[in-house]
Amino acid sequence: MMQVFLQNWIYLIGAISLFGIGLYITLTDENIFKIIVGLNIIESGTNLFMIAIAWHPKAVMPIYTATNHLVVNGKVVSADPLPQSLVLTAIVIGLGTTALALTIAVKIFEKYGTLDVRKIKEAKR
Amino acid sequence: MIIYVATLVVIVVIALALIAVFSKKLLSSIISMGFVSLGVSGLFFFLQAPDVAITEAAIGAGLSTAIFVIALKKVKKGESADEE
Amino acid sequence: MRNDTPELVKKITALFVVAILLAGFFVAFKEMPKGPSVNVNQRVSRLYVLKNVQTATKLMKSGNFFTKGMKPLRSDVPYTPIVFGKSSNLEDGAANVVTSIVVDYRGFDTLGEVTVLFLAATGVAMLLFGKEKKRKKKTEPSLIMYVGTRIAFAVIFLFGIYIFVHGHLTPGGGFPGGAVIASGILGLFLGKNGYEPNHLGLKVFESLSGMAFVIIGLTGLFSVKSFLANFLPTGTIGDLYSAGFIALIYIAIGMKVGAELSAVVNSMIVDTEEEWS
Amino acid sequence: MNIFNNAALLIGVPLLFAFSIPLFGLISKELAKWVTLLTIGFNATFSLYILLTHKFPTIVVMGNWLPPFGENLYIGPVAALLVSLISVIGLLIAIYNLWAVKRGDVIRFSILFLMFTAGASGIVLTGDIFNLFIFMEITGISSYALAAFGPERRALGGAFKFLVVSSIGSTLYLMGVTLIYTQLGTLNIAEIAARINQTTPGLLTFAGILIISGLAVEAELFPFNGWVPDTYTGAINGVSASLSGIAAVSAVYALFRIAMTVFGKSGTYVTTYGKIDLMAVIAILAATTVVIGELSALSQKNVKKMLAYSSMAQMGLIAVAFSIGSELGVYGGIFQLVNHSIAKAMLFLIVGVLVAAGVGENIDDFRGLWKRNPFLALTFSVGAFSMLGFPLFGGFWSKFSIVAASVQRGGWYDFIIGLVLFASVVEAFYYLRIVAYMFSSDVEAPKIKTPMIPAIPIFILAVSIVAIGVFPQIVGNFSTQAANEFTHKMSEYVLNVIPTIAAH
Repeated sequence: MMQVFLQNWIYLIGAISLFGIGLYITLTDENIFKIIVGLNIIESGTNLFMIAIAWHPKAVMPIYTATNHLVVNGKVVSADPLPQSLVLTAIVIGLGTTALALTIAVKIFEKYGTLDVRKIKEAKR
Repeated sequence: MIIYVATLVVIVVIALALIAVFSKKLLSSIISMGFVSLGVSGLFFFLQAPDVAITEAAIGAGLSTAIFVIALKKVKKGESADEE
Repeated sequence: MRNDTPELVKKITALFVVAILLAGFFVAFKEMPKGPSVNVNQRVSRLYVLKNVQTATKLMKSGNFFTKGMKPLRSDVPYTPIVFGKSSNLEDGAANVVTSIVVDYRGFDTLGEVTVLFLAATGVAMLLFGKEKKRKKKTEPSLIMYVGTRIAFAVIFLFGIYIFVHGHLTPGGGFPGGAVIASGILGLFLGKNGYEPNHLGLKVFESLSGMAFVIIGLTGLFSVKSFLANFLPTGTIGDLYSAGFIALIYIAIGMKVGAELSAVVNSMIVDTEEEWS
Repeated sequence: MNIFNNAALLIGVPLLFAFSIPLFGLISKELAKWVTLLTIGFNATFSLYILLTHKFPTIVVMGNWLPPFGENLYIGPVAALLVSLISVIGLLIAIYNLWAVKRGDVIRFSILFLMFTAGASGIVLTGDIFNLFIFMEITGISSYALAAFGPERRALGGAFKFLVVSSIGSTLYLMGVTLIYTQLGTLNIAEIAARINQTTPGLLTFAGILIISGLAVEAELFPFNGWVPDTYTGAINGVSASLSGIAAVSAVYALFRIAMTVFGKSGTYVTTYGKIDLMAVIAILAATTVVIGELSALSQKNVKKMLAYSSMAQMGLIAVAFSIGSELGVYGGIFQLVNHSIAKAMLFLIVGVLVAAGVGENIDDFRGLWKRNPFLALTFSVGAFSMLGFPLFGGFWSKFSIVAASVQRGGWYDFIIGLVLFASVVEAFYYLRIVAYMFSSDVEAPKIKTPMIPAIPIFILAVSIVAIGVFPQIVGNFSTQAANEFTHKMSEYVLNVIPTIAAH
């Protein structure tokens, strides 16, 4: 019983908690670096969610090897490979966004001398 | 059985994310974010996605944390230069 | 959010937004197939796993829609269950199904993804563009560090190449391979103050590997009449020389990603001074 | 199903040259800008060829895998029209950039601008819901970097805000796509559109809300548009022009491709599946956007900020027009989109020329411009008249058909008549104020020379505004076909991509 509940829900709960925590920090925090950390945590949550919907308890990994059979009696038993490939894409895009955001943050620090969003807004131009 | 281990990992990951949120020091926030990525990459192994797990470990946990630390170092250098 | 919003109001608003989202997700999750009821046989990915469009077409016929009149892409291959190391002349010969989706069935996505990384590296370099500052004197890393990172770099570099050359057989591929190589180069930066990679070489390498990807795609367009189409024989599943152009593209991606990420690391590490004149 | 695979060159050629620009840059800085210009020129020529020889509707198969298996591009009347619009405006802004962008890292700026245009065309062309996300990110990442470019430090704050909001938006979009995938197991827009009634209502509603809010970030609709004023004001003028004339076009297209084709029913008035009517939600959000945008624009002293708020309001007006859901409404929306894109790009370019000549950004600085430079004053007035919908200029016809559409629809959609009139009156107030300032002659100041290169795109855009105003059928014919495609999804879009799906 417990096991079935966990199989159904634990990864989804984990993914959504990460998403919520990341969104909360992004919306409330004043420090630019913290905001980027929040974006990264949101990213992780999304990735976990997408992998979780591809999985079922009897899944095998989607790679043909000598002992790993993906198709049994004409039915596919492996984990869904499509969301996995989408997540590969999403991870790399996340890295790109993070690198650009950090660069802008460094430049902001060079020009304003602070990382605090409120102080940046107060400084006119 | 493995689901219980996964549950434990999920709880640890959420705790680390909370540390990343509420920690006052930027460095510890960044490091725990790296560990969140690492934990998530461990969960990908449980979820039968070795490709994604390797990529997340190399890119999400490794390089992205490294870039964070480099950027932080640049900012910290500027801060100490201002104080002088 | 405005500056004058009190801290508490801001936090409560954020909590409210997050709570609404969580409630919405809860509703959606209750209606979503999850855990044991996830069935890959109802999704389009089964066609990618079966690696044979004729059977796929048959499966779709027995399903409920849209098969009438649709021609299989390669009807010359009769479907037999795939046996590792023996089945040959499959529609797509990669043993790693994720790889075959990433590079072949949905290769256009991957081209876009490489472009995103390229644009991010370009943007980072553009924003940090300027004259190089003179470094302050720092403590020089010890000789052991210097020699050690150089030796480690060779090993890491080889490992990265291994990862992306075997992308169609084992977990891994161009992206982690490139990231591994970039982390080796990061080690070189840490090992010596003022380490500089060969900028011209890096730039040329970056351009050529990206162009290689597009040129492979265009070759497909002019030889098989479709952009990014496989124009090489697919071989036997499980062999190193199998899966047609997947290996070629993954090598291009690996080199591209390695070069891009090294460029990002390089432009982040080097201190620059802006000049607008 | 017509297949025209060579149209993949619309994406492939810009990519090839974007990757090779660093090599050209080794030879000379100027060469990089010219390569960008020629590549966008190729795109403009090719897309105009597709539009004018009526090659559409056609699909482009990627990787030799037919649509539900692999990815495809779809070139219908809407896509053909909007890709031509995007690449022509991109071409004109690239000509302007030849003159304007001389300092800083010009080579990388050219790469980012080229991929910005190509990514926007990709959003319009693609037929796959995840591929749309990739192109959103390509456009997004290049526009964050472009918006942060420039010597002024205010650019950075705007770019960072844009980055954060837009990344959260694209994550929400991705979540929505994944939720739909769990039930339908496919990512092809046509297949999802045909099978959308097989999903459960709660999940569909929530996925719809997530996707719409993700796309609304770049389409500048109300709760997600806090980034607009800062980003537009901070960025250099060529970038503001392209954000408003290129990115917004593709974002609105994506928003309504999803809202009408995927979530909508096929019929005269498009309503949506799920528990709440998404089109009504969009109508309310868009109406709020119009009111807020116009009122904020009214109180601005800075011309760029005023144009930014005006741009926001115009996007709201376009979204309202689409959300009426009838053929006439979509006709008006697309027409308005074309007009807005041309006029707003031109206004930003004119401000760019003026700022470079030493005139300030404030409204007071525009006093007596007619004496100082008649060409710029005249073209600015043409753009302003088109924005506020003066007869004989492009904007008149589109606003007219939006009003006609809401009369035709009736019911509570009647408020749109009032909304359009309100918007026109407020716009008249703040645009005519500038025009009046320009023609008032109480200021004596030195004359401004018109630089040759940026005068070309400004002149072309001004002429096209007047041409559309006098001969509305230039755009009108294509808009009619486009409206037909948007409202009759099963007989037009879905069948053109997957002809056999009707057997269901």
